[in-house]
Amino acid sequence: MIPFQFITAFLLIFMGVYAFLYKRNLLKLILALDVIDSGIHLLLISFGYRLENNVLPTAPIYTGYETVKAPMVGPLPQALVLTSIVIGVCVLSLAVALTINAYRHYGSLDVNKLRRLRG
Amino acid sequence: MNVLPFVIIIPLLGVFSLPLVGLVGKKAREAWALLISGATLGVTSKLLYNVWSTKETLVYTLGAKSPMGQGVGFPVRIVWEVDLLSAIMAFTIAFVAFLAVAYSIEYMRHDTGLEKYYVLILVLELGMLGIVLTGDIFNFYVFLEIMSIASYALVAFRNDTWEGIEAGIKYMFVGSLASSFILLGIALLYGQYGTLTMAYLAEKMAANFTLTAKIALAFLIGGLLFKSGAVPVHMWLADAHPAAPSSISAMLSGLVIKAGGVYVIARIAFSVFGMAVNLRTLGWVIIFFACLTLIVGNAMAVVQTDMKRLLAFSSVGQIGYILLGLGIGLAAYGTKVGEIATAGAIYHTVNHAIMKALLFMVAGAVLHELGTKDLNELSGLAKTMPKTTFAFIVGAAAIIGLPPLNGFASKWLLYESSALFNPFLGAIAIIGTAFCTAAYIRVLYTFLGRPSERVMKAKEPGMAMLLPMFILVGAIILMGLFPWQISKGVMIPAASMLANIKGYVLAVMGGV
Amino acid sequence: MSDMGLIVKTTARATIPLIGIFGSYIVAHGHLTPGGGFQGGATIAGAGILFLLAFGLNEMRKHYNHHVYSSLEGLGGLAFLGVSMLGFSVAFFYNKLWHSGPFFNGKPGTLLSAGYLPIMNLAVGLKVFTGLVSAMAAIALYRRWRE
Amino acid sequence: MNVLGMDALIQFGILFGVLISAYLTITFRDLLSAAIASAAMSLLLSMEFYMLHAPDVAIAEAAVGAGIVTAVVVYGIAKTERWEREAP
Repeated sequence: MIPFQFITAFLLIFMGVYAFLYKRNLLKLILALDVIDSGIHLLLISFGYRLENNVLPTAPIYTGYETVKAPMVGPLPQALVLTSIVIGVCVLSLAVALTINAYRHYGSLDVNKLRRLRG
Repeated sequence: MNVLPFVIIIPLLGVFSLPLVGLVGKKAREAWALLISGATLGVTSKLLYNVWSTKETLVYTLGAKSPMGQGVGFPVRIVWEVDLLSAIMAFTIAFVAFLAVAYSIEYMRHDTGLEKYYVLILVLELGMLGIVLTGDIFNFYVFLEIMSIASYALVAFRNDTWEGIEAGIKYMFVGSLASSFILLGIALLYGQYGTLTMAYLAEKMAANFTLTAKIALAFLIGGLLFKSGAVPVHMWLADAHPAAPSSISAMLSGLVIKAGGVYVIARIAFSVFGMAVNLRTLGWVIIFFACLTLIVGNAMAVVQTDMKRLLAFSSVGQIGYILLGLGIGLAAYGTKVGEIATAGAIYHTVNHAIMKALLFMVAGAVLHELGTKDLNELSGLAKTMPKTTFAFIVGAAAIIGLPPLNGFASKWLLYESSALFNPFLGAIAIIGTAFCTAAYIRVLYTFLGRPSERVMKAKEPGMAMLLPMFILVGAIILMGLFPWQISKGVMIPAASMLANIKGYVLAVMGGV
Repeated sequence: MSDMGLIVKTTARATIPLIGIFGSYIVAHGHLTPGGGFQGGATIAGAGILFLLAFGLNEMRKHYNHHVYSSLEGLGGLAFLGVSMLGFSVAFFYNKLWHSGPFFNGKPGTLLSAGYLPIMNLAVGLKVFTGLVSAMAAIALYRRWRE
Repeated sequence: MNVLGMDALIQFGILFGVLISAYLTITFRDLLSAAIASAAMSLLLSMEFYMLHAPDVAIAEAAVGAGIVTAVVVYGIAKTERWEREAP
């Protein structure tokens, strides 16, 4: 059952990169970055969810403070994904702010219109 | 008292307290930013002295009962790991950042939104310091993003001009894609090996090097080449660096592409993948990109008419030299040539940070006084701004590599090692320098030419702008007086500590 | 974007306090149940954004002061840094309050436990809430571009 | 085994929904619809994170992905324009 998540994650990353390369609308590019990040998050979380001897692992926070009996999910990738989500929302807010500014200057959201600088 | 955590604590304190201090007044805010960056400089110089005098890798484990020293045991906690290369980088970062803050007090006086500006410049410094200190690969990603977000915002800081916005958007989208690639590489490494501490990762990787790790290495190197502005993907750099305010351009060109790009390539190639991957192949891959970068960057610099754009392309070219040294150091790992090349790369990193910061500050002074950076309108600047022109001459001579200045020593190390390694590479390096010389001679010719009317009305910038420039001039001349002492005493040990992969791993794992 | 209709306003009036209470619960119980400073702060900020969307920018201006919010954000950060410095005699980020603090050292699993973690959650929650609301207000304050 | 199969079935459904909404996110020409599809993707993804026993991440993804990100993007659309222009 684990392959589902991996396949989905790689498809999400692939779709995001495709949209990033072939779309020209700035807000669409921002959404494409969001899709790429979601794919990486799903990949990381599924790395932490290891199936051992056909027993489903549980999160330590569900079982309370007494000794954990079932195998634990990896807590490290969850911390990583949380951090990554925080970073993602920062980047996204900044990108939207810049996009609004660019629209004020160029009157368009088209990437190809942003060609006034040479190079 | 251990100084290592203060390198992060002091800028963090500055960042958090700046909104509160800003309520007092404008002057208090500037003084506080200057004080914080000065204190960081002091702490990093102490750190550099400590590491240099003991020649040992410092390890600091966050939140542990005994943070210092060896033997992390079960490596889950975040580790800060400082060897001589990290300490040198940290000192350079704090030095240039301090001067940039001092410079921007006068340079940015007429801008609005300065409370954000000083917060962002300290965040940028914090991110770079974190990158060079950390020994944990995800913590590195976090600091990289802190640095990147601050620099996106600073490039687009003047959001009433289309130039800044366009450059900021290009930089931001390219940089975010590169960051996603780096995160994907880190995720694959975690999925394969189940750890994120660099040293433990290196140990596990040496035992079992799989295809997944190779793919992860490709993603990491690709993303980092994006970030450092190597040639196939250098276009954002030539837009972003000229569009930023000049004090920020000095930091972006001098520090960001090195701390976030070249330093991390060196750290990952040597310390993480060093024991597993075939270093010769990896080295040749980096050499390939380096030669491309070197030729294209310097050649493009010749044809520019915009002064800051010329400097930005020159930065691309100089990154080529640094990558060349690094690549030879990897390809000739374990030999004397490799050590010299790595030392040359480290030395050139420091030198280029100082020189390019000086040159961008000069460009900023010209822009501040004359309102233009078009080279066609700047002829005869030497008549009305002699001190600024003198600073520019020193910086240009140093970046070309004239003997009495600091650029000569590092470039000589690079020429020597590349010629010994493969004469063809030496020839390419010389060709790059020829282009570089042409570009700077052209600017000098303009400055010393017949004065135009517009230039005659100019005057020297104020003392607060001249002083940081002359401190950098002094640093260039001082480092030029003792080139071989510095390279023997500091750079060669740094290179040998970087090449000593086992030592880096053992410092954390405690001889397991 | 101006304010919305009566139905949205009435619903928002009813739900904003509930969202705020839920977010505060997530922040306060961060060390016991899933969640923590960031999640709770983002949830409360969601309430703020709902306010902004439902009542419009003019109403928001009456309740939003940029200086207050950025100062509070700085205070949250300083509190985080200060708490992480408490155990500095041992190590940066060492949990000094655990086992030896005046409070927050109760039986594990109760609210007053886990040393410095509840304080950190509060600090992070404050910082995230103020930061996200400030960012949202900054974006909303842009004038619409016209030809 | 029964529990395992049930679990797998639910996850399969959720992931299928994630893929569909991601596809819609990148293909809709109406940016508002794309933003809503992205919110749906985040919501389904947070369910999937819950199924994978990552409750912290699930809460964060729901609060951020479905709440704040959507609001920010919708504000961006309100300040600019709603339709992605056709390729010339």
